[in-house]
Parts: sequence; C-alpha cells; structure tokens
Amino acid sequence: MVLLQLTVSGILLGGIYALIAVGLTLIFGVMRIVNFTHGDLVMLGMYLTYLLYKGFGLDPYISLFIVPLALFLIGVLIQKLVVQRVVGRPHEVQIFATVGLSMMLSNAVLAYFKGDYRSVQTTYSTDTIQIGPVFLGVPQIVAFGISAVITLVLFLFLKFTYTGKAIRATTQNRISATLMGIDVRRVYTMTFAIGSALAGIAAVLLMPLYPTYPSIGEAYLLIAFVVVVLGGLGSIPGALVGALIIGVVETVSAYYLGSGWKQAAYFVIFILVLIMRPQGLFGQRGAEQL
Amino acid sequence: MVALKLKVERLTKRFGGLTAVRDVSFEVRDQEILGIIGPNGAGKTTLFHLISGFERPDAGRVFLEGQDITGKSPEAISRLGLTRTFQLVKPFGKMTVLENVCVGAFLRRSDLTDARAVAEDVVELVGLKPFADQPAATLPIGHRKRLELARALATEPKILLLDEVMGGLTPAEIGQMIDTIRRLREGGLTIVIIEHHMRAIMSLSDRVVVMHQGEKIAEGTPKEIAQDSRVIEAYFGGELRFA
Amino acid sequence: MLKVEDLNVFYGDIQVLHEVSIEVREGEIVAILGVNAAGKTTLLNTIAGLTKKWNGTMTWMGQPLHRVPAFRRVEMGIVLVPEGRQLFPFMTVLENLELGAYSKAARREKERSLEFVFQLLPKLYERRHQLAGSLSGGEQQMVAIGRGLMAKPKLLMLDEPTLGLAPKIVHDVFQLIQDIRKSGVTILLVEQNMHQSLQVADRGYVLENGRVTISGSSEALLRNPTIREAYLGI
Amino acid sequence: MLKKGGFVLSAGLVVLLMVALIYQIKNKYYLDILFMTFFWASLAAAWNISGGYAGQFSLGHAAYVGIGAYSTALLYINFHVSPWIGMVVGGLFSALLALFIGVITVKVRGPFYTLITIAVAELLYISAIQLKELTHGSEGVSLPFKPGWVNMTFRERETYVVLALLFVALIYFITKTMERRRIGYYLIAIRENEDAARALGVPVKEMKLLATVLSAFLTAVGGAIYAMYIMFIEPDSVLSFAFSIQPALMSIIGGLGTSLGPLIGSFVLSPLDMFLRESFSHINGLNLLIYGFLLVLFVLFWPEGLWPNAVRVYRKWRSGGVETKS
Amino acid sequence: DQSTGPSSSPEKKDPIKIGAIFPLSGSLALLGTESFEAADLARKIVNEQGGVNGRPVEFIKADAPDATAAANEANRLISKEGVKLIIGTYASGLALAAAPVAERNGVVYYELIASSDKLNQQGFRYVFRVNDNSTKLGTAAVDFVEEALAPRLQIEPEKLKLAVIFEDGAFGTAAAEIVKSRALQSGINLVAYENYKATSVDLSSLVLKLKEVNPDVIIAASYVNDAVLFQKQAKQYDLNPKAFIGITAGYGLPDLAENLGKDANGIFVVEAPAMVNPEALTEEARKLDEEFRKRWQEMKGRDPAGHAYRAFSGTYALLTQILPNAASVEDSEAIREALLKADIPEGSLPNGWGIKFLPEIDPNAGLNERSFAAIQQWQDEKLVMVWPEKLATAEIKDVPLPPWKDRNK
Ligand SMILES: Nc1ncnc2c1ncn2[C@@H]1O[C@H](COP(=O)(O)OP(=O)(O)OP(=O)(O)O)[C@@H](O)[C@H]1O
Ligand SMILES: Nc1ncnc2c1ncn2[C@@H]1O[C@H](COP(=O)(O)OP(=O)(O)OP(=O)(O)O)[C@@H](O)[C@H]1O
Ligand SMILES: CC(C)C[C@H](N)C(=O)O
Ligand SMILES: [Mg+2]
Ligand SMILES: [Mg+2]
Repeated sequence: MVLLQLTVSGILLGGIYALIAVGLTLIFGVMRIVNFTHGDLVMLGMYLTYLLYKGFGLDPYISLFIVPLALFLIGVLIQKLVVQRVVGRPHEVQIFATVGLSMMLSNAVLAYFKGDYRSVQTTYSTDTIQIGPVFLGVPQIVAFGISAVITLVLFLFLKFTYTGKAIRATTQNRISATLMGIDVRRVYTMTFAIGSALAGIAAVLLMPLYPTYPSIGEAYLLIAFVVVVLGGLGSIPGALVGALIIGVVETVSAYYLGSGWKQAAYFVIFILVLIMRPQGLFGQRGAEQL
Repeated sequence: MVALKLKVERLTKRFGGLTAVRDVSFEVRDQEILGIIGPNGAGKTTLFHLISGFERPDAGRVFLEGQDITGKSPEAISRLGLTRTFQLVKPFGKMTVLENVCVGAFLRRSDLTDARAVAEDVVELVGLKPFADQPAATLPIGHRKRLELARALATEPKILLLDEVMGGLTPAEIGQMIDTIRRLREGGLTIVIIEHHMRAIMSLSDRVVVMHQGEKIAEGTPKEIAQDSRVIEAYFGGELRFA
Repeated sequence: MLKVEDLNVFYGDIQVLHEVSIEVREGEIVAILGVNAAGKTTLLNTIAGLTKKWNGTMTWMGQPLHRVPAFRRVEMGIVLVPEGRQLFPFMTVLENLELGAYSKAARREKERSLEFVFQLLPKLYERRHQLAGSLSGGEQQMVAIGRGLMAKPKLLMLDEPTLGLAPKIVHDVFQLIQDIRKSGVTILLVEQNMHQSLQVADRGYVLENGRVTISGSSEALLRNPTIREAYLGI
Repeated sequence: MLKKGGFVLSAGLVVLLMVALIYQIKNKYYLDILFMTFFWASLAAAWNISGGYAGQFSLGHAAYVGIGAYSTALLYINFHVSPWIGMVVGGLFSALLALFIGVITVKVRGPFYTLITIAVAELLYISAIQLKELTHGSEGVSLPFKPGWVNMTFRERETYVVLALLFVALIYFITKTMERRRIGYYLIAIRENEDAARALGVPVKEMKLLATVLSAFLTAVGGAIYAMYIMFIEPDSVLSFAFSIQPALMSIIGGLGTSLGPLIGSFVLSPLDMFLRESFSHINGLNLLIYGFLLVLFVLFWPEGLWPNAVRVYRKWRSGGVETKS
Repeated sequence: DQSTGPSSSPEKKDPIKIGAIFPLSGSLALLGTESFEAADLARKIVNEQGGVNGRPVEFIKADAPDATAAANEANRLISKEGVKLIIGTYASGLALAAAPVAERNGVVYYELIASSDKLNQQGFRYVFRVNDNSTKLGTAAVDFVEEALAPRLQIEPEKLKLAVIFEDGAFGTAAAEIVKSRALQSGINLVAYENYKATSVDLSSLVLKLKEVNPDVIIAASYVNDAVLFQKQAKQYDLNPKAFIGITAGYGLPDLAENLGKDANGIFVVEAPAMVNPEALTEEARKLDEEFRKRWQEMKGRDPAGHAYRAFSGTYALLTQILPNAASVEDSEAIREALLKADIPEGSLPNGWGIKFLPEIDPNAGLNERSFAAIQQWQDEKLVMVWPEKLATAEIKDVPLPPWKDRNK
C-alpha cells in the first residue's frame, strides 16, 4: 500500500523534475551547451513569481503567462552576452563560463534579497485529492499535467517542424547548418531562450510548493543533469521518462533506505546507466559523442 | 609460409540488416602491394576496420604472419606491426604536424630524441616538411591525408593499410605519391591499399581484390581485373576509364 | 553574376589568399585548380561567407556581399557543397536532403527537388532512412551533393565533389554537373581531377600559394605547358 | 642529458630561492595566502595530469581530496598513525578509487565522464555524512594540535608553506618530465582523437588509467596536507563541489594541459578570491558576484588560458609584430 | 606576535578592533547575516553609550561561507588586522574551523550561536561559548516532552511514541543525537530517527514513513527551507502528531510563519530565550531588552528571534561587562582572564541568561553554564515564550495539536 503511495508521489515529483529537465535537455541535450546556469534560471523564475505575488498579488498560475516570457528575455540576454561566445568551444570552456555566470546570478540575488526564504501562499498550496488510500497533491498534479503537455509539444516541434530540424541540424554541424541557409545564431538564441522559458514555467509551478532562496538552483541543477543523461541526450520523451524514474527512485529509496541516502540511490542508477548504455534510455546511439 | 604476411579468412560483418562485409577471404604476401577497389559502400573501409581491430567480425578470422589476431585491440595489432590510416582523417588537431608523427614514432622508440628523428624523416618523406610546426587542425584536406600516412609510417609497421590516401591530390602529386609508396615497398613494407584512383591502383598493385556489396567479386593482377566483365559492370559502369 | 576583386583572406595573422580576382558569368562552369593548400577551399568558403577576416570586393548580381551573412547568401542563391561532406550524421539521408531545402524559396519546391535528386542519385533513395553518419564515404559525398541541389542554387559551388568516389560515380558526377548546368545553374568547381574538370568547364583559374597565376579558357589551360607538366603530370 | 640536468638544477634553485623568500615574510596572513595558493596550485596541477593532458575532464576530484584528508585524519586520531604514512595510505585508497572509476568509464566520454565523476564525488559525500561511526558525519574531525615532525604539525606557519611549495614543485617536475616523454605525447593524442591514437598503438585504456591514478594519488596527498594545516575537516569542506571545481577552474584559466598553466591559474585566482572576500563582503555575496564576473571574462577573452596566451603574445612580439607563414 | 596595528600606547579614542566572522554568502547567509546584524546592533548601542572604557568598538567583518574560508578569515583577522578577540560564527562547522586557528595564535574566540558540543571539548584555552550548546537544546526538548507534554497528552513517558527528524548537517546531527540519548534515558519510545538533506526539494517519503509509525510527538532539527517543506507536505499527506517540536534554527525564525502562515500555529520551538517575561529580568536587562526590541523592529520590521537574542545578548555582555574589566583589551591573555572572572547572575542578559564560563579543567571548558534553552510556541503566527514558567509570557495551547482538517478554525 505504501509502495503504491510512494510510486504515485514519485511520479508526481518526477513531473516537476521533468519540467526542469526538459528545458535543460533542449539546451544541453539538443544544443550541447553544458549549461550550469539552468538551476539559477529556475531560481530567478521563482523569485519573479514571488515578486509578482508580493507586489501585485498575482497568483502563480497567472504568473504562468508572465514569468516564462521574462525568462525567455533573460535567456536571450544570457545567450547574446555569454553563451554565444562559447558555442562550439570545448565543453570545459562552456562549463566554466556558465559556472561563473551561475555564481553571478545566485550572488546578485543574494546581495539583493539577503538570502531570506521566500514562498507564496496560495489557498491550494497544500490541497490534496484522495483516491482510495492514495493522496495526490493538487499543485503537483497541475505541474505534472503541464509537464506532460509541454513534453509532447516540444517533441513534435523538434521532430516535425522545420525550425525543430534546424535546431537539431545546428547541433550536429554548425557550418553545414549555415550552408543550408540556417541563421545559426538565431537558432542558438531561440533554443536557449526557449529552454530558459521552460525553466520559468517550472519555476512558477514549483512556487506554490517550495520556498526559494538564492542558492536553490544547485539543488535542481544536478537532478536535471541526471535526468537528461538518463533519458538520453536530446531526447524529449527521455527527459520525461527519466524524470519519472528518478522521482520514483527518490521516494522509494528515501522510504526504505532513509532520506539521507536517497540521492545515493539515483546517483548509483545514473552511473550504471551511463556505463551500460551511454546513450541513455532513449538516446541515439553514438550521438552522445558529438 | 613466412612469405605470407596477412591472411583474411571468410570475414563477415553485419550492421543491423545490412551485411557490409560477407565471407571475404584473401592473402597478402611479403612485400606485396594489394589493391582493393570497389564501388562506394562496397565494404572496403569496413574490411580495414575488421582487420585492424576497430570492429569485431561476426564471423571469420584474421592472421598476421600466421598469428591469429581476430578480436585483438587496435593498439595490440598496431604493436604487432599492422597499422592503418583513416579514410575520414583523424588528426590530433592541437598538436603540430611533427608532434602528430612523433606519437606514431613512439611506438618503437621510447626516447623523444629518437622519436623526433624518425618523425622528421617521415615528415620529409611525405612532403609535409614546410608544415612541420603547424597545428594539424589548420591543414587542408590533402595535407591531412599525407599526415595520416606519415603517422602510420612512423610506427615502423611491417604491413600498412592505406585507405584512400590519394584523395584530394592533383595528378602530379599522385605521381609523387605512387613513387613514395613504391619506395616504401622496396624498403620492405607490405601494403594493402584502397583507392578509387585507377591509374594509381593499376600501376602500383601486384594484385587487386574487387569488392561489391560486401563480397569479393574478383581477384587477380591488374590486367586480369581490368578485363573482368563483372568488375567493369560493377565498378566502371559499363566502360573502362582511366582517369 | 559573381565578381571577386582583390580578395585577401586571413586566418588569424596568416594571409592565405592574396589579391585574388575571379569572375563567374551566368550559365558558366568555372573550375578552380591548384595543388593542396593553394587556397581553393578558402576561396569558396569566403564566397559562401564562412571566413571571418577578409578584404577586397565581392559582388553578386551587382550587389556587394560585404555585410551579407552566410545564411542569407544561401537565400540569394549562392550554395556551397563543402569539402569533406559535412553531413548531419544523426539525421537520416532524407532529413539531410530536406534540410538542404531550408531556405524559403527552396522549401516550396521541396518535393520536386527530392524527386530530381533521387532520380539523379538512386543510391540515396535506397538509403533514405539510414543515418547519414553510417554511410560509406562515397555515399556521404552523394548526399552532400544532393543536399546542395535541394537548395535550388543559382550558383552551385562544389568543393572536390568527386573526392573518394568510385570511377563509375565520378563519371556520373561529371555528367551530373553538366546536367545541372543545363537546368540553368551556374557552377564553380574545385577539383583535383583536373583533366575531367577542364573537360566540363568553360574556363578555369589556377591558384598557387594563394594567388591566381594562370587563367583562361579550358582549352587554353589544357594546352598550357606549365599546367600540363605541373598538374596533369604529362 | 645535459639539458635535463640543467632543468632540474634551475628548478631546484628557484625552489630554494622561494624558500628563502618565505622566511622573509613576517606577516602570517601573507603566509596563509601563500599556503592556500600553493595548496590550490598543487591540486590544480594534479588535476591537470588527467583533466588537462589526458582530457579526462573530472569534476569529482573532491572525492580524492576527501579520501586523502579523511584517511590521514582518521588514522592519526584513531590509531596515532603519523600523517606522513596516512597521507600515502590515503593516496593509495584514492588511486584505487580512481582505478575503479577508470575501469568502469572506459567507454564514457566528454561531458558524461564529467557527470559520472560528479556523481561519484556526491556518493562519497553522502557516505561521509551517513557513515557516522567511521567519519564522525557532518560534525567533522578535529585534529589535535601536537607540534612535531612526526605529527606533521608545526608551530611556524612557514613550515607548512614550504611543505606546500615542495609538493607543488614535485608535481610540476612530474608533469614537466612527462611532457618530454612518450606518456605526455600519448595523453595529448588520446585527448585529441582516441581512435587515431589506438591505430598508432597507443594503449589508450592503460594511459588514461595511469593518468587518473597518478592524479588521484597526488590530489589525495594534497588533501592530507590541507587537513593537517586547517586541522578540521568535514564533508562540507573537503568533499564539497568547490574542491572539485576550483582545481579545474585554475587549470583552465591558467592553461589546460600545460605544465605551468595550473600554477599560474592558482596564483591569479587564490589571492583574488581572498582579496575579494576581504574587500567586498560588506554586501552579501558581492565578492562572489565579482569573482563570477571575472571568471566569465577570463573564459570569454582568454579561453585557451593565460599561459598559452602569454606565450603567443611573447612570440608575436619577438617576431616583430606579425607572424609570417613559413 | 607584534603586528601592524597601533601598538605601544593606544590613544583613548582609538577604536577597539574585534573580528566578526559570519557566513554572509552561501547557503547559510540568511541566518548568518541576521546574527551579525544583532551583534552589530549591540556594538552600536555600546558605542552610543560611550564605548568600552571610552573607546569605540569596531567590528572587522569577515565572510565565511565555508570552513576553509572560516579558517582563512580567522588567520587574516589575527595576522593582518591584529585583532585579539574574534566573535562569530553562527554555524558549528565554521566555529570548529575558526576556533583552532584562534587557539593556536593565542587569540580569544567567543562564540555567540553555534551549538556543536565539540567546540568546548577539545581542551582549548582561548575558546569560549556564551550560548546554549546542543546538549542544552536537546535536553530542554526532552524535558519539555516529559514535564509539560506527557501530562497534557495524558500519556506515560514510557508509552509515548517519539520521532526525531533532523537535517544531516553538523547542527541537526548534534542536536538529534542528544535528543535520542536523553529520550532513551527517560525510557521514551523512539519510533523513528531519520535524517535528510536540508536542501531537499521533496520530503514526502519521510512524511509517509512517519505516518506509518504514527508518533505522538515529533522533534525536528531543521533549517527554514526544509521546515517549511516538511510542514507543507505533512499537511498534504495528513500527518497528525499530537505535538510538534522544532529545535531552534528554522523553526525559531519569523520566516517560518511568513512561509507557512497559520499552519505554523501550535508548533513548539526549543530556542534560546527570546522576548521573555520581563519579570525574569533584572531592571537593567529589562531596559536593554526594550531598547533591543524597539531598535530591531525599526531595522527589520519584526520581533527578534532566539538567535538574534543570542548574538545581541552575548555581544552586549561582552562589551559592557567583560571587556571593561580586562587589564588590557590589546592583550588576549588579559581578555581571557576577564572572561574567566566574569560572574553575571541569570536574568542579567536581555534573554534571561547570565554568564559564568566553565574553567579550563572542566571537560566543557569555556562553556557558559548560565545559558539555557527555553520553549516557545507559534501562536497567531507569532513566537511566544511558554516554558519554563518563570520566563513564560503565554499559556501553552493546542495540546494535542488538532488534526490538519480542524486547524485554523
Ligand atoms: N556503423 C555502421 N552502421 C550501419 N551501416 C554501416 C556502418 N558502417 C558502415 N555501414 C554501411 O556499410 C557499407 C559499407 O561501408 P564502407 O565504409 O565499408 O564502404 P567503402 O567500401 O569503404 O565505401 P567508400 O568507397 O565510399 O568509402 C555501407 O553501405 C555503409 O553504409
Ligand atoms: N582554420 C585555419 N587556420 C589557419 N590556417 C588555415 C585554416 N584553414 C586553412 N588554413 C591554411 O590555409 C591554406 C589554404 O588552405 P585551403 O584549405 O584553402 O587549401 P586547398 O587549396 O583547399 O587545399 P586542398 O586541395 O588540400 O583542399 C593552407 O596553408 C592551410 O594550412
Ligand atoms: C541555528 C543555531 C542555533 C545552530 C547553528 N545552525 C549551528 O550550526 O550550530
Ligand atoms: Mg571507405
Ligand atoms: Mg580544399
């Protein structure tokens, strides 16, 4: 019985991870920019949601139409000022440009907000639906639903639209993409901005559940990387499935091994998957070596 | 028996539903130059992968000087004296040309001074001397092919597998390259060479193996091959042409 | 149609092309010849907009190309089939070809272009669902050419298109080049296969150490004693 | 031969000179800065052997720092084993872990390798917290202050600084020697293209393992020196992501895969970090904001690193402005 | 060692420099900053009153986001700034790194907030702690369960089911361990003992596990983020203990109610006393307390919490009742003497503490035996003192804690 509840809780938790991971899979998985600012983008989104709530009394679900837009613009800015200049550079250069950027973002917020914990209180923050013996959190269900929809839309977008193909082509060979008439710079900007906007959506949906603070990005970053790699680089359905797996692994192992060990469980799974199936669960074989 | 350098026995390699190499056997004698020709996608490069240990065959064996080397790692095979080049060149981009070649030379020389000496000779031999100190990443395609050859030579192999090293060379340069390869053979090397350049293949090879859709469809002296109707049909497209 | 004057190109501080001037007129096949490292690829790349540091003038149909980024040039009809294939390895042959028709004008003609390409290169039809990265060297070269055609070029620049192709296909490619020209596309061709190139080309330029040293009609070049000795090895 | 002797001699002289200088510094704070700089330089240089030369971009070296520090500290306080021995034991444990990681990751490349190393370090961090009986958990291990050579504990800070200096010098010497030998060429070749390296007979697996194991061993020794200097270790310090990221960062800023790069990186970043903290922490996080900003600038404008850039500028200057094509 | 500062005969007006190490960036920044502000407020008030022996006090502020930085900064303060006295650091991990540096350099280290018992158990001569340690916090928690809750719940302590949950850092672990051993001594039924990472983004499994064992009382050592998260998820999964006790840190901060609203009500907090019953204070302490509350309200717009009281009280006593008695404030030996001599009765500090440091021979050398923890409760989204009675300003309410569906009605 507990196992059923744990699984359901884990799947719902996975839905939230998926939201963060889908953005990262676009930036890291598809475009191959190792982006250590992704967690901080979520953090910025959460603070924005908080400010809108505090300043204008906006319900987070209304901010859903504002925050992602703002994050989109922030994404454009980050891309133009920093990321564009490290595209095509070795991974280590990207890692450190984004690590530096991440330090800047979290400490700028710290300087301004002084590290206090901020959260929004909605009437539905702790609402639950009970189906038989199983409890389902309402904000979690909303997050899960949106995450599933986004995953589907993004998947179709990348697979079938010309823009989606242009994005994939750009990853695989930038020069050739240019020679096809693709505006590579714009593709990068778009992708990074969309990825950031997705982080924004995740942030909004997290806000009714979790408080935010300047260094919260770290907590999400590693999980997101784990999910993206587990699911298979650049695979959108992979990000969803990977997130659900991690979510369930987390709740189940936290229950049986103790909360202190739960991360250990998914790191072990992560390592095993990478060793035995480096392309991840849904990834294209060999594509991980681009 | 000693005269037999390389023996390939019924090699087969499948990729999913596609059989890239099917049941291919041939032998290479000491100091021989064996040419391999065949249309694009015939399985030539795959054959080299199988011999040099980069791919594991689904069936068949490879013998180097009588020793079974099937399934051995590329580095072990190279140590035993068989070195190959890559059709799609793989330079060590950030190293200079000379350093690239030194990596090869280190296989048999443990000291830097010795290795450099070997490398310098080889670089000169393939005509890359003026570029010796340039990072390999900046070389144009023709020079990269020469670099492939130079690195392989620096390992001082007994048998050398060359995969289209003449691509991108002008006719005059091809002439020089033919001379170089001849001299290498005279120096004691056994060579297997994949090339689409007919003049080169025909003038260099002692024997030629022709592949088509993964299978060996003919083997013989260049002359015999040039008259084989199946070869002409598959490879030359109905009429014989010498570029 | 395309006019390049006094072009200098640099990689960092190293100058690779020196005062190169060439011209391509509508409907022509023009060949660029030269030994390894002469700067042929660099010239094509610069026309396509891929090199960063250059000066001189380039005009396309009378319009200066100075400030036109590479991807715009494709829409203007300047299409390069690059050296070394440069496919999208984790996309299928079909997807590669479709991306060739990325620019707006080409996109409209996509279906017809596809048919044309498959007709010209039937091997590609057989392999259309295979990932481009797992094709043999020669097959990849065919995809590259096919992809270039999908872009509906006005000027098609081919950088060593027969590199690594079997004689049968080489012959087909040269045939193809002539067919393409007949369909109204102008061609700028870089080839090491001088004999055959000059047989299909109308005119040619010889690059040596980054400078144009000889130019003229194909017949003249084929007769030129320097060329016969240095390049044709006759 | 003569050249090599000359190198050893001149390096020895430089070290001696620096030791003499260290004893001239009267203010202990500068000794502290100097120690931290040498300490980070040693970690960076050790990291560089696998991360820079062999292209095994690890962001999990904290695991080795932690093993080195914990082995030394625990052996010392529980069994009175001299840190000099504990340090070697820690080094060997680290080497073993590195061997294990190396074996399981033979086929893993690029950012995936990096992510695995992060995961392994996290696993160790979690274990150090949870296995309280062994590690004292989050409360950490405090080392007693009992000065003496055997205890590797000194009253004068100069001794620690000299110790760290000698350690850096040792790693530099190892790297420099490697660079002129087969192994150096092989490691770089592997980094540039594994397949091509294998075709030339480079034993890729063994070389990578050798580099990682050596790097891990040296890093653990660095961790031991750190533990004996700070005299207090806890998972949040020696096993933190910072201990993984700083050495890599310094190598990159200084010049990846060069023998001098990591040292230069540390000589720029360590004092900078301490200076910023001293000068700008009146606003929370301002020092780190500036630090992050400078990192971004460094990476954007000198992506190959300070040392390779300096070399290039110097060459250009010497050849009279413009490089000419040969 | 003689360093750069003004040496031989200091002018009367020369400021007295004291090093102040706190985590001002990184994950501990929130509480670190607030603690520094409280200490700094004490300094300002003292300076307004004419300083120490007529000399103003100056803090040299140092940021220590992690243990390495704490040690480095202690080094800097001592060697470069020449301070003879360091205050800090709020977090146990930082205190344990900074204190040995001070000790080795013969500089006095005066801890205001950090709780790890270990700080006083290493035989240090120069390390003092004015505040309550983990033992005092844990003991107070269990005492409260035994003496106040068990009777009210009408459960024998031996039958009472207790669950302990704690963040896995130095603070949580140390506090939980004490609770555990004290509970076992009292024969209380320990049904769960679970740790988790303070940065967790999900605690549902922990909640479910507790639900399975259905404890009467839960004791938690948490920071803010995890405290808020736990309570929200406890509500979602309808986990209903009869009483909930948080140990200082997260549960003792106004941030808890800011983030939980009414859902915070009813939670007990083991905390350094704050806003105690004025009856329990000396006349002087009462006045100072009023001043502190007023100034803090002006500064922060809210009441000071336990750790702010710790920092303020400890600093104020140091500057007004200890340093003035030192033969020289430029000599750490003299400062140490003054600290050991101090004998300030309970009720003299604004939070009701007194000061008497344990002598060097004691296993807890340097620990203030007159600091203690007390119990507060969240009532109407505010923290009020409820136990022990002497300090209490309000009655204990909501025992047993109503189930979630009936709360806030
Ligand atoms: N990894 C792979 N996965 C799937 N198919 C492959 C793979 N490698 C090669 N092939 C297929 O195997 C066939 C043989 O390829 P190979 O590279 O050996 O040809 P080749 O004779 O060298 O051709 P070319 O002259 O064009 O270089 C080709 O059809 C190719 O598409
Ligand atoms: N990225 C680069 N950086 C520095 N130098 C370069 C770079 N690319 C090419 N070069 C140099 O420019 C010169 C011309 O190269 P280019 O590729 O244009 O020659 P090419 O005539 O196309 O030769 P090939 O026939 O071998 O393809 C060569 O000397 C080459 O080393
Ligand atoms: C909040 C404080 C009372 C305890 C502090 N967090 C420590 O680490 O000791
Ligand atoms: Mg091939
Ligand atoms: Mg070229």
